Amino acid sequence: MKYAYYPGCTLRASYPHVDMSLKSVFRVLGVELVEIDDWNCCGSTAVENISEAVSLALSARNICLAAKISDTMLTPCTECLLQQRRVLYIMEQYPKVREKVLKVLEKVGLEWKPVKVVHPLEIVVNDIGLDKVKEKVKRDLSGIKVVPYYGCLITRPYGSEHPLYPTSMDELFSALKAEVIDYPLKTKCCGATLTATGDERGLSLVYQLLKDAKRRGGNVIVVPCTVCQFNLEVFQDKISTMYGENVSIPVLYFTQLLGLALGLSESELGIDKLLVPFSISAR
Amino acid sequence: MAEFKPNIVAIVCNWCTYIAADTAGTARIKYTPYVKIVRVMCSGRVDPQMVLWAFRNGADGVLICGCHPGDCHYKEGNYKAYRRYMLLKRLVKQLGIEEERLRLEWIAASEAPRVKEVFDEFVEQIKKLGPLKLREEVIENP
Amino acid sequence: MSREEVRIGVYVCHCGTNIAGVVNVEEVVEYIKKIPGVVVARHYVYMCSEAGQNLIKQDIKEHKLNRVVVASCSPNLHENTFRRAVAEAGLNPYYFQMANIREHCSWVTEDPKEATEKAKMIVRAAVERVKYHEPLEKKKVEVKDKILVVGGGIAGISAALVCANAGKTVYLVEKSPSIGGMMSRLDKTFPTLDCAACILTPKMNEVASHPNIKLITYAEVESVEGFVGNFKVRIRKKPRYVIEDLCVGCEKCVEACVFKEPKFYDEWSFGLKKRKPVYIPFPYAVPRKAIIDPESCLYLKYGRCKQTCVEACDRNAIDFNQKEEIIEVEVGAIILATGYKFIDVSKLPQYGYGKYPNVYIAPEVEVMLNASGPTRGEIILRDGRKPKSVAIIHCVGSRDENNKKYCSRLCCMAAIKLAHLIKERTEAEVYNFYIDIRAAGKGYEEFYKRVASEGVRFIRGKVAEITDVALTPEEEGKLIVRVEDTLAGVIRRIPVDMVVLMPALEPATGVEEVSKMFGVSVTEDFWFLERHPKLAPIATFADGIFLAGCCQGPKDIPDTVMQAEGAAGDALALVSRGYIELEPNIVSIDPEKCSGCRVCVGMCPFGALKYNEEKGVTEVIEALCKGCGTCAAACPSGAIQQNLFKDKQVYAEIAGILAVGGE
Amino acid sequence: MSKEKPKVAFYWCASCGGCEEAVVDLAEEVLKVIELVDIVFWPVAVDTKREDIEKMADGEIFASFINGAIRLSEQEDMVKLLRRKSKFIIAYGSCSYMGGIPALANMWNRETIFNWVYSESPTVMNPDKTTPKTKIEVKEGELELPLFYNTVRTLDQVIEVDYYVPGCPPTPQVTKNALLALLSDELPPKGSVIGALSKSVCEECPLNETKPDKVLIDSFKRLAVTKIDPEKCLLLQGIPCLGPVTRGGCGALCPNGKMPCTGCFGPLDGVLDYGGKAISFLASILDVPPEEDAVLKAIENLPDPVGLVYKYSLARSLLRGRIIKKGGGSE
Repeated sequence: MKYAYYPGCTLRASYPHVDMSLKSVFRVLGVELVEIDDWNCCGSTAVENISEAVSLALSARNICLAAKISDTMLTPCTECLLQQRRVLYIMEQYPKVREKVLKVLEKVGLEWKPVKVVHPLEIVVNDIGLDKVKEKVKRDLSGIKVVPYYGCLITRPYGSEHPLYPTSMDELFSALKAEVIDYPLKTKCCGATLTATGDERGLSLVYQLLKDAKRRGGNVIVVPCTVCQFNLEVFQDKISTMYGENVSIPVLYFTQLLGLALGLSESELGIDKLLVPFSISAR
Repeated sequence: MAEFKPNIVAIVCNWCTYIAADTAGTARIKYTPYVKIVRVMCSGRVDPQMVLWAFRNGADGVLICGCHPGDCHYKEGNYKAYRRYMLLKRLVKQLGIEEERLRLEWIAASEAPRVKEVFDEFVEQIKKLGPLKLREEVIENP
Repeated sequence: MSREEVRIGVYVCHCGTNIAGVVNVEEVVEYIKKIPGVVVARHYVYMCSEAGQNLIKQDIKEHKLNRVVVASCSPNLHENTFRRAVAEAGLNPYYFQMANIREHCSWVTEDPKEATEKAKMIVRAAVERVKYHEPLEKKKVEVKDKILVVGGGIAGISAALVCANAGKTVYLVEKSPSIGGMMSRLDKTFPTLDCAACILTPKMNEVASHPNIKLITYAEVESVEGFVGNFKVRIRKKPRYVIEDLCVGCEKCVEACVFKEPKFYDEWSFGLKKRKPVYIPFPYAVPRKAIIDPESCLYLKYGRCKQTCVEACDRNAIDFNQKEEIIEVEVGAIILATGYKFIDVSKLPQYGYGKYPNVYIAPEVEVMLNASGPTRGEIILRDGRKPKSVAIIHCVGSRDENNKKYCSRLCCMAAIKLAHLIKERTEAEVYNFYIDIRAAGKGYEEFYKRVASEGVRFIRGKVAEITDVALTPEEEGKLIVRVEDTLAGVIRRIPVDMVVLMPALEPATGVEEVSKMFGVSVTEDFWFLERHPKLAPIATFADGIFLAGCCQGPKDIPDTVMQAEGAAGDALALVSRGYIELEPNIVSIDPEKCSGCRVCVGMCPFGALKYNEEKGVTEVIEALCKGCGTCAAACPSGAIQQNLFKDKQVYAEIAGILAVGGE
Repeated sequence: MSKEKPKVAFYWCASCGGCEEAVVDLAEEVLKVIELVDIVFWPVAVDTKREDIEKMADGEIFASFINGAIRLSEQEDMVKLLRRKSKFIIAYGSCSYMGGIPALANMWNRETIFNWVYSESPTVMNPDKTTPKTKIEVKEGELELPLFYNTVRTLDQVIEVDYYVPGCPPTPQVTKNALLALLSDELPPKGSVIGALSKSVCEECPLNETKPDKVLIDSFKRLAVTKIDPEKCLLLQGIPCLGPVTRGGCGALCPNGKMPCTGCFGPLDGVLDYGGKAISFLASILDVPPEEDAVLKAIENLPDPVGLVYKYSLARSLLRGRIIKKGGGSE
């Protein structure tokens, strides 16, 4: 299996350790990742407010470049993922916008060629399949109480699972013998960019998530989304003091925990880089 | 040149498509005026001669509509229709009539919206192909 | 064909503005006048009216018409009306052809010019066709004066009783071990709040004791053959392992069962209570006979058991060797009353059914409220508490783009009834969450008002989710209903002890097989399709098969009973007549042309074609011919012709409908 | 030759000559015929000229037996003349009746036929690309040559025809029946097929009795590679025998020779389009699942439906031939 790999700024800049875990896990699972040459911003940023065509064209360009490598593109950052899927949708549904974007692409000498954009979780669950994954397990995760948290970006609107009640991570980690907690808040808001301004409303959302995760006895939250990982991880101290209640709980990108099951070391998976430390030996 | 208005006949089963077309009417679903319905009791009554006759009489396209497989009011008339249709298509194609001008569709009594869907879509297809010109090309060109 | 000169009268109907509003009827008439053979062509505001019909009759006399074409609505509506009119004027009714310029033209065409052109062609086709029409006689067929009712809910029961009281033999087939259906689970019924059992049980017992009703429970229809008036039905009766004639329903066997405690899923109570392998479905079941479930009975499953039940039964009613039996009946009419079921709400995770023990579906609560239910009519949560606050959620899966788009119709009133009963028995705070309250029915609005005035709360808004995640101390340990109160324009979180979901209705399991078996069409939601939404809401397109109750669409009890008794009326009208006239569209074989090649014989699934050895030709058994015409299409020598669909007639129609412009 | 004897003419258009043979095949019966009639025109056997006909009064000829289809202007010309001079015109043989084998040329038009015959065909050497012309200069002056029409037509598509005698060629029996029918006191209704049966070939076919109740098969087979059971109906063995859809009267010659009927006698009275009907009944007897693959498998050995069902009747068919859009060439 060969995928065109699009890290995006997040995995390159703020979450290199997720990038590490991803590469190591897929190495073990025998998935080849070829990074897209000269990839650029996905456009899901301020640029949209300046020119929609450009913001779409940015992702369109990445997609065209990806097409040179494979017919499937791997995007771990859910922000980018959403933007790319949006572009694919718009290019198909809105001929007028399509024309604009094609013009932009023409300027950089690219021909529009859509590819399938997938999230690593979809590769693990759908393309590889749990049975294959199980074969590769070195140590099971029994004793770990996993709280799977999906957020909104991979579930809505282009998600492949139930928009309110996805279960792929539940199934994945049950397969790895972890104790998976039925987490009713699995698709609730993580505060997104509200937290960036330190706004109390944003933090209260994170607080609810962390609190309930602990209340249900979870000892690790796994996420498929770096935005969620950021929000859930970064503000734990602040929230604990704000609400006078210890809400600290490690937050792992799902490949990091999966990696452990596959026998990879914590450093290979960048787990040592987490703000809230997690160690499998301490199960 | 005047807009091409296809002349199309749909030979339909009394128990499914004819009812669906009635329901489409009751529901005021608007669709193409170019497909005109001829009713038979069962798509199994459709004799390839009828289709050839329609082409001879200026049809630019012919639709045959019956009940979905397994739903035939007479058990398996629609299967007979299907087998004849498959062989007839081969003959018609050989005679220089594009296969797309002859189509068989299953439309259940409950599928009123499909009547519009199928009829409109068929008309579009025939418009793409243009007039059949059987008379000009063969009969009046000895 | 050597025939007398054809003189055709053509009548274009305005149907008020339904046709004339779009189609230029004058223009059509002018066009038709020019067609050879047309003697008179008129347009009139309502052809189906008395006056319209008289118009035809006069012309037939004055202008010596021998053919008539009426261009109006679908033949499915008025073909017979006009055939009768033609016949009354002394012409053979089959010298008539109808052109459908309403359903197939004026109602479906945007542009009046196009509509008019299309109408011309449709009428022209009918004119060309009618020229080749021939006089025909309807065939009379004797009708069996027995009636089959499928489904023993309130619909089936009501229909069966009416038919039986009219003196006809009725076979009532019920899938489960007792009749009574959904209604047997209810405690009270809206809007009058009279006791469901009190009004249902008498009817159930009447069914059981009625001399004209053959009640066949725990059975399913296996196959249906024949046609209107003469259906041959095979019914498969599953073994009950209890001889019904011997069992008196004393329940000694139930007490004696080696399972001291009931521990198996009980169908009647939706699993709220448990039952033993040997059981009586519910206290007022009819027939009130024990039944043994082969899935849970040790002896039937493993062949090893002390069989204490057998000893306990002093009437030796238990018979483990009972086999399923096939019952064959012949009936003239069939009434389908197969009912409905509730959608599986666990597929809608946001409501938390199956996740939170205190989320219930309405039928469970109905059973709970039922005096013969597991809690003897008390509302007691799974954790044993009495709820202090209850949320009732409307439209769970109904009026929902992602589930059932339709309104399930009875939930609003049922919810209001439940609200009343729950409040009455628990004094809990009761909330209704609704999109709209649909209280269209006699005394319904009044009932709604009354319950509202009793202090039941009504909050307009579709519930987003049920969660147990508490944000405030008072939410702790409760179920929180998150909803947008669209009247107050605020998002609310309402903590309650108990949630009741009103699930959407859907057709009963196996409806697809049933529809195939009986040849009844279904809607896209699989409700059985009536012949006409307004004018024939009971009949189906399969002659002799009628619909009663929810199998045709969601209905409450009054509507169900109304339709059931209507269906009984239709069925009785059919069987009482003693005979029916079949459309004469059967085939005939011209022995002068038939060479006995026997290609046709294999075409007929009804065995209506037989090769006559000594004559060397194939012959038609008219009684068996259903008139599909498949053999006519296959006959290599054109020796087979189908009445009403002779080659000449169909060719003429095709040529007519294709003729471009005024050609 | 006594004048009372009715005058009879034979003429030959686009055909193989088999029909002429058929007349000769009457053998000594021919003499009987000659006793009954006076043959005034028969280019193939008697030396008479066009002028002789032209000299005759209109309607002087009792009956003209015309075989062959109409391919050339000269043929049209000649039959129109005969029409004028004759009381009855009899389309004799499948070609004049239905177009016959020559009408298969209607799968192409003049342009494509000439291209093939005068240049494309591998056996042709035609450097200066000569093709038939309607005028030619010779030293005696300009000669006019017949025009090669775009399509082949049946006789009744050119002139009014009174009766039809089917067959490729008509058997002696059929020819004799036809003659007797004509000379009998009450004539058959105008436009009818004479000399043959009103029932299909199966009527006369000895194998018809070998059929079971239902005639159903699972697929069609190619004659060339199929072992035939001579005692069993060919149709049942998957051989596309057209007996059921073809007019009888030939005595089931082909099936008797263990060969499938190919339909030279044409359709029965109740049938509008021979090929269409043939397609209908052939497909009808297939007892295979109504899935695309299954049906395609069952009919894979019928690659050339036109050649099968319109072998003799393409010109008389509803579509007459293949629609060749401008610039359309041969397949």
